[in-house]
Amino acid sequence: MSEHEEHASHSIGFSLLIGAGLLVLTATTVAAAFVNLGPFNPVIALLIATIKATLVILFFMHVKGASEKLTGAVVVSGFFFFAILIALSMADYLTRSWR
Amino acid sequence: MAGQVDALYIYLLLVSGVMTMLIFVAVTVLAIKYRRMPGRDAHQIEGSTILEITWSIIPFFVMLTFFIWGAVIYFKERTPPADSTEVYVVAKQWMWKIEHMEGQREINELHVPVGQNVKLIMTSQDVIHSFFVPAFRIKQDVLPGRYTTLWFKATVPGRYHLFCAEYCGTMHSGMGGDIVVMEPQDYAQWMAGGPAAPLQDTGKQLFATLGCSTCHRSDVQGRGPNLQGIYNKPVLLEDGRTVIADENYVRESILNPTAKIVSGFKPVMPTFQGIVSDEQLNALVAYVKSLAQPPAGTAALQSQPAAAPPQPQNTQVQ
Amino acid sequence: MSDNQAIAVEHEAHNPALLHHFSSEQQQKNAASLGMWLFLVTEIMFFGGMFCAYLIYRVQHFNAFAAASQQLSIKLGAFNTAVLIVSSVTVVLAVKAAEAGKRKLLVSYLVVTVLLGMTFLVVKGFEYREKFEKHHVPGPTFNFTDTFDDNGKQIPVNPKEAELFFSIYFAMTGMHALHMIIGCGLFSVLAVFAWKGHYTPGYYTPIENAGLYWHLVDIIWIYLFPLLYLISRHS
Amino acid sequence: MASTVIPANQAPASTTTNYLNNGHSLKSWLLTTDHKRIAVLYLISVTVFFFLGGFFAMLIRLELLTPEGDLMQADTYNKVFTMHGMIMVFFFLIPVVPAVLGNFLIPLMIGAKDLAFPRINLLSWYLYVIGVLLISHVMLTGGVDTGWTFYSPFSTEYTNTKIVEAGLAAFIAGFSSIFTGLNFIVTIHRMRAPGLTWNRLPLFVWANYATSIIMILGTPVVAITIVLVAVERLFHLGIFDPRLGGDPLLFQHLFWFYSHPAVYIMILPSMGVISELITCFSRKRVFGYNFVALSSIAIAVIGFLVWAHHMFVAGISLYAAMIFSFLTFFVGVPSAVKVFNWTATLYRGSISYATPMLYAFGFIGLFTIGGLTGLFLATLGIDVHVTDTYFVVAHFHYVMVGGVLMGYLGGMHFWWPKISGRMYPEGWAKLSALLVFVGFNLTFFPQFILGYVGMPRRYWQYPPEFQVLNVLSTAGASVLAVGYLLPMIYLLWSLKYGPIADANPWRAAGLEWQAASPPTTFNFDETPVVTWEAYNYDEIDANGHGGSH
Repeated sequence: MSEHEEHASHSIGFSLLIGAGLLVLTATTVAAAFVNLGPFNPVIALLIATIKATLVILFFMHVKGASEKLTGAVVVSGFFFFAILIALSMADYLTRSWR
Repeated sequence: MAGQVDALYIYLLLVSGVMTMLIFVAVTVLAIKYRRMPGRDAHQIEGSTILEITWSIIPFFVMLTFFIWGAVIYFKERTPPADSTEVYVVAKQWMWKIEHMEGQREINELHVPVGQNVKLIMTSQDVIHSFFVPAFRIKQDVLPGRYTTLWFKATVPGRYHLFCAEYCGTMHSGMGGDIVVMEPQDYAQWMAGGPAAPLQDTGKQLFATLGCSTCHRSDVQGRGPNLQGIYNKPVLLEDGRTVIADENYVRESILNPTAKIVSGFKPVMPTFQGIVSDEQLNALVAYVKSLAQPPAGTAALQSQPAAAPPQPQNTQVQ
Repeated sequence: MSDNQAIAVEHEAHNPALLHHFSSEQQQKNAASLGMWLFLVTEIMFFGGMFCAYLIYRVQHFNAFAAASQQLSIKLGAFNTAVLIVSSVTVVLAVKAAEAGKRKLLVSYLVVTVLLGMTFLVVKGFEYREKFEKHHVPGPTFNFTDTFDDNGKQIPVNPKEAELFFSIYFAMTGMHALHMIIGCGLFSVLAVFAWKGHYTPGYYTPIENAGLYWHLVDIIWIYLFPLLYLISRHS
Repeated sequence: MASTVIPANQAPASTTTNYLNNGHSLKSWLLTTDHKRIAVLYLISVTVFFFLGGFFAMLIRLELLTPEGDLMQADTYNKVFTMHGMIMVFFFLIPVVPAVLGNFLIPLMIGAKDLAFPRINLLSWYLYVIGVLLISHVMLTGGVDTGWTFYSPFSTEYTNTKIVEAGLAAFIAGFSSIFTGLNFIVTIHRMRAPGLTWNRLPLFVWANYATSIIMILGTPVVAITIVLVAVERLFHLGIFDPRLGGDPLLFQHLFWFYSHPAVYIMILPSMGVISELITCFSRKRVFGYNFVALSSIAIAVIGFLVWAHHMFVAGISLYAAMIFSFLTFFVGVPSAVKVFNWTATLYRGSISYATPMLYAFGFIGLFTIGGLTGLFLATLGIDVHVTDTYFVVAHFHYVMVGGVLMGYLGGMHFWWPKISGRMYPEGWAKLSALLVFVGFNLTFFPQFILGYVGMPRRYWQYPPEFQVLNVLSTAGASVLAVGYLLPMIYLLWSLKYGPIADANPWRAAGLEWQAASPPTTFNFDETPVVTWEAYNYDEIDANGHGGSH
């Protein structure tokens, strides 16, 4: 978020390109939902959502190219602890009673 | 079980007693020995990585023994032996309702014979309760909407406190009772005192009156799976998973039939949520479980006058 | 408070926006940015609790979730996703306009962003209204007996489980909509301030930080859309 | 060289402007953005709520004097222990050390003029006050009877008390806590004085940094959980409703995801205080600085992996219970490391028995017991028997009251000259430290036994065989009450009559002692430059004053 990073950041055209990419990915995820991929449907949906989120974080929120590693560390730690919440509660639910 | 818990407890007491004394003595001795005196300055020490590693790793391995021993006991506590007598427990604000397999019912009292493994299959009608018998060192929360289980073997006759240990509202502290442990002959006498039909018979009647038996047939595969002997066996589901048909699975299949559909069947069964009470559910579950032992089960069936033509054993369980 | 004023006056010469307890503009900007990112982490955890609940229930009640999910309108959901993505682009453009000191451009991008946000909310409102009409709002009036598969056969999911799905649906989208409303309010205020010329190429931290907030709200929707609308649509 | 060092022993004349006499109007306090004034506002408000919570504690102990429920109705008793828990947890223990001592000291310790966001700091206090007003409103209009844990479905479906309002109070207090944590992290990252590198930071700052991480990551989860409970009551969104197939255990997972780490929010800052006290009163560098500093972070991070040890009998899977039990023992390691390092710091020191040091000794003792009994609870086989009994009650009081309050009171005495510019009366202070220690052990040690013999917690009446231990506990509670009232009285007294304190009465290390007592509004006339390591007591004692010259 520091200044030189701002200047090094992307042109308006690049931002529009990312925006267009996000729209295409949205269309893709809708289309993919109607194709029977078995257990891979939710995987594809989440994968596309994660790609979109990553694009937004890296290029719209300027984490890529940020002079500071700290911003990245903060973002990663946020998702890391969220993952802990999910993983350890699933550790309970997925091993319950029906073995 | 109580003895094992106590042994572990004593072990923990000893270890932590030693630790506590170590710290207390060290602090006291150091505080006195190095008390401030004129002309004596502190001697700076930066620290010692070797010491740090030592006093990280040794306690950790000591704690590992706690973990392993504790986990072993816990595993035993949570795994009822196969030969257990089963008792259904329904908790509600603020009482414990007990149903024996023989059909005996009691409230806030549980009579058990000495030396017999007893498995409790518990559910709650309202909030979370907890079945706690301090003398047996056991405790298990009792939840609405599902079964939790607990088992014990009483070794000495007598009356023991039963407490509710999970806060459940106004009379939480009054939601207690007694576990009455009796000599087998006294127990048999007590058991003979009541009228009551066996629980699975009640379940069997329900099975017929609710129409379960039209689809869950015992002779052939009907629209629902044949329930003969399914209890505690793995069931292949439509989505490829395999589950064990335990009490919770049977219960869920009655209340939420579409949640786990047995491979090869259609999700056609309606829910019985709101139609059957917790007690009726217990009876149905007991009945389905009784089908697991064909000889006794079939014998009971044959002696039953058939009200509707083919009405034997089946419950839903998709 | 004399000290306070003295120091404030001393800094007045440099930049009116520099607060007294910071030693430089860079320090102040970095502090604000870090603060905002930490706040976004709290938002991740805030929604994280609901995502966790969603995931657990989806695993436990998959059939009912799939059936209930098919009652949502993919068209409206996808449209709203697109609206939010476009609004994120306009936020990026707003930040760039602020950086370049183009006041009018900045104001117009901010206004467009607010309008897009409101479009999202209006569409969401229509979706909610449909839920009310179809009695898909959890509570005593909830009704889910009229679900049919492609062959017109009734899908016998337990209505209670479907109600659970709609509980999660309303909790998540409602909380998201609340964040959208806050964001719209925030950007409206910023638009007024921008119009008054509060922001210069040397100082536009509020725009940047509000933008970060907006992007995060967008990201949350990016996940909500497939998770809520696109469960097992192919069958 | 640091040009701003104020030599120790040079008492500022009482006429100089400091943060306390810089403006006397109510407005100058209520609209202040000065971290020190906000700390004082917090000090006043948490003290009031501590004694209110303590009053409820006394009511509980009085009711439990006899086995019968005779002093009050069952419902009243349930509301009393709920209010005791809620007030003590959300409105005392969580804010007490960070918001009072942390707020006051962190900018001073890192050589900053204020926290990074002074207005957000004030907002935090106002949020706390709104929470306080809400919970007071709840108290006066009927109360809540769920226990501070709000377990569903009792809280969502069955009780008819003011859950939504009480939840809102906790929610708002939670945001106060989030903003405090956010402010601390940004301040510690961005506002350190030149030369004050991470490995020169006082351990109190490290501890508050670790605390802030938990505040930021954990609090939002409990916030959303409370919201979900509220919408379940208000709009029938049945997220936890078992009738819809919802899972009451999910509530417990989400609740403890925050509320277990919250225990470390409480204890970590007090641990930081103890590190400061032990070093100062033994005139020693802390033994193993890096290990003590990093153990705080380790506790904060590992603290997020262990929450379901509150749920071993709740109906979670056998395997999950084992995972959580195993992980729980990992928290034991950094906690033990801290205790060992403090003890080792005493070795070859020059130990004074000033009041703060007595509290530090008390802390080590009580925390050792509290921590070790925590291992009992982490051990699956034991936990099944003692969870939800008085054993648990005793354990967490040893950590939260024995630990947190000992640290807080020790720190309060240590920094009282800095905060107020006055010294407290040493004799009275020593007496009260002794009373607290004795009273505390008398109150809570019997509860361990009570728990093991089977008395469940939250019981309004109990079988008569438990009475003796309960009487002992109540007797201890009255000693403890005196021990807590005394400091309030003599500290207030010292505001007017205490001897005037100079800038550094303890000849302590740390930048806060280089500011005047009490500090001026902007702490330092010029930003200090740090050229020395933390706890350089050898240099201080050699030179006769703080700083490195």
